[in-house]
Amino acid sequence: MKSERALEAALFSVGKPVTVSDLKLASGLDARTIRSALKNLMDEYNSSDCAIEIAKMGTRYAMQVKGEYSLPAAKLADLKIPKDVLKTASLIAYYQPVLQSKLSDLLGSKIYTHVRTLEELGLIRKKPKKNSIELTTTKKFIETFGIDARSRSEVKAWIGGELTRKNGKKL
Amino acid sequence: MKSERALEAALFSVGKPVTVSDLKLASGLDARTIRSALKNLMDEYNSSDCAIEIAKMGTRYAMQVKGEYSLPAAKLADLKIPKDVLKTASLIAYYQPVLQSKLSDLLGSKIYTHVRTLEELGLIRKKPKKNSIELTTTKKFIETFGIDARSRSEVKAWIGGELTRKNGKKL
Amino acid sequence: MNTTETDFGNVINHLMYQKAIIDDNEDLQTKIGRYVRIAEEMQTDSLVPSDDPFERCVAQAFELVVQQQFNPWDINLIEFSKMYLAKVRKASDVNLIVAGKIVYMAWEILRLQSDDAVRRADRPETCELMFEGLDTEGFDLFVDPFELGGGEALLYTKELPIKEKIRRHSERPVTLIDLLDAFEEAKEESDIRKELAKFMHKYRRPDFDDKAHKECLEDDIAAVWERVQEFGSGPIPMADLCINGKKDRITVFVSMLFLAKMGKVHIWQEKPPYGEIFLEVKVPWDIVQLEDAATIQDVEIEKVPVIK
Repeated sequence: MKSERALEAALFSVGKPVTVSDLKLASGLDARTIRSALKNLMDEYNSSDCAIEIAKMGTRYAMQVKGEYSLPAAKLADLKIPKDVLKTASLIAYYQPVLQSKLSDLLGSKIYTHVRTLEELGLIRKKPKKNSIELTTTKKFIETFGIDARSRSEVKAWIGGELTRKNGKKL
Repeated sequence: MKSERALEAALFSVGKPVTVSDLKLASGLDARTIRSALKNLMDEYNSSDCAIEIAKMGTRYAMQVKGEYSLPAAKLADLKIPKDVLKTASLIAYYQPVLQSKLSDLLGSKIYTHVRTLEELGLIRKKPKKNSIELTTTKKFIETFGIDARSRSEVKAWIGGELTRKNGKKL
Repeated sequence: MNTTETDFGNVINHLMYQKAIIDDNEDLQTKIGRYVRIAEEMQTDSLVPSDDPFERCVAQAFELVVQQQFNPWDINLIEFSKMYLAKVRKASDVNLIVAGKIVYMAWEILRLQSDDAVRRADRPETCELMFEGLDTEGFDLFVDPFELGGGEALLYTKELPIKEKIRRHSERPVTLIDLLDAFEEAKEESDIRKELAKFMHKYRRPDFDDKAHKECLEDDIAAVWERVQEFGSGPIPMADLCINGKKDRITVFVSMLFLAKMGKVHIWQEKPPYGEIFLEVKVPWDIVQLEDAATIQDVEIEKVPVIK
């Protein structure tokens, strides 16, 4: 098997930028062969008219879609946060501070798993309150969604505003 | 932008097997153009010596590593099915619909753990039958293993065909 | 004969026909005989009060499972839902209460099916227990011969025909648009839940505070108390208080619980969960008054000394 092909398969499957050491581990080839094969691969891909390129970023290499073809592709990929979890996140942002029990009335008991996921992702914060738990969004929530807000109340207002704008009516 | 390139970018980005309708949504191209471009792309990839292929499985298409290059790719990819579970999966595919108890007679009680793993991965379906459970493969089975089949019976026939091919005789 | 009777008649006729053509199988004969009896009993007492022949037939089939413990897997829920949806689409007017009850029963069957599946899935433990301490290698005495055919090669080959295909694992980051879309979906979902909750509240089953029910319950308690008094002092087995049938047993049992809550009797069971249930009058015999039975004391149930 040509070393270029082994590296091509490795770069394709890993799906993120990797170092020569990562590729060494995967292919069993030595660093010198890898560097030379990577150069050949980059020439081959980048000079052809295909939609994929091999890019070098610092010490890492990645197989990716060429800039001019990136638009149509993204729509089909799975969301990093599953849709159902996102629904729960959006309700927390809109109704915050909101009791977990109130959220469960709105969407059912599945929210408990979602809340755990969102907390693990650092997007929401839990605080014991009455006989339930109060949920609010975090700074990371603001960063993740690129929301123009500095506080929880601004997040809440901002979402309300966006929804009104999107639907052309008050919700 | 040539339609082949747009589809190439889409197939690369999405990772999972997709239908012509999915590609229509992502690319904005019409179904006829998509089908013809997919055919060209498959010819282009599959006849070249590169490590990647475009496979058709039933009504879905996916970009994936060619079988012969799976070794270097496997170390970096996130594979989920252990070898012995794969054996149980192939027996289910070949004998389906098959009773869990029959399978246990063939391979021993370890199959119960395998069956649970395969069910959790969505690769097989369980249905109570007599005093045991009947097992069949799912659509995800077809996609995960890149089998060009649209139904359980086609999967069964495909495995039979592969066995015949491998053993050079009719089984 | 009205529509309902005709429907049940059809079911019974079908069962009788089946019975007639399997005359050489005693087990099946008994089984079908039982089906016929149940169908006849159900003729007068169906859970779904519908005039529609289709709905009644579906309800009757479901009742066989839900109430009579028939095998839930004998019902093909997929076929049912297809037929039912087709009917609803055609219908100009749908009775939501009947539809709701039928869907509830279908759900109940689905639950029974899944319970059954879980129960059957327990088989490995049974197997392992059977062979505990034995070397089961090559131990195929109880194994049915299995026609291996061409697949036998799969047992010994190192190179399997299927391989997990390697594809890119791709996930895209969530955007604000995704979040807003998700909010709209979540809002719709919670609105539906709210509507459903309102509907369920409106058509919920009468609760135990219902006046008519309460009066009826008080009569039952009084009647059972009367029977208790006839026995005099000392422990009384619950079975001896029952006069006839299942319904009476339930009446006696429920009344006994109320009498215990009122502080009038002790109740206990000899060997839970299936042992005999006993009752003994707790208040001094001479001050036992019937009218007390209607006044439920405000005592927490946990504090009532019901177990002797």
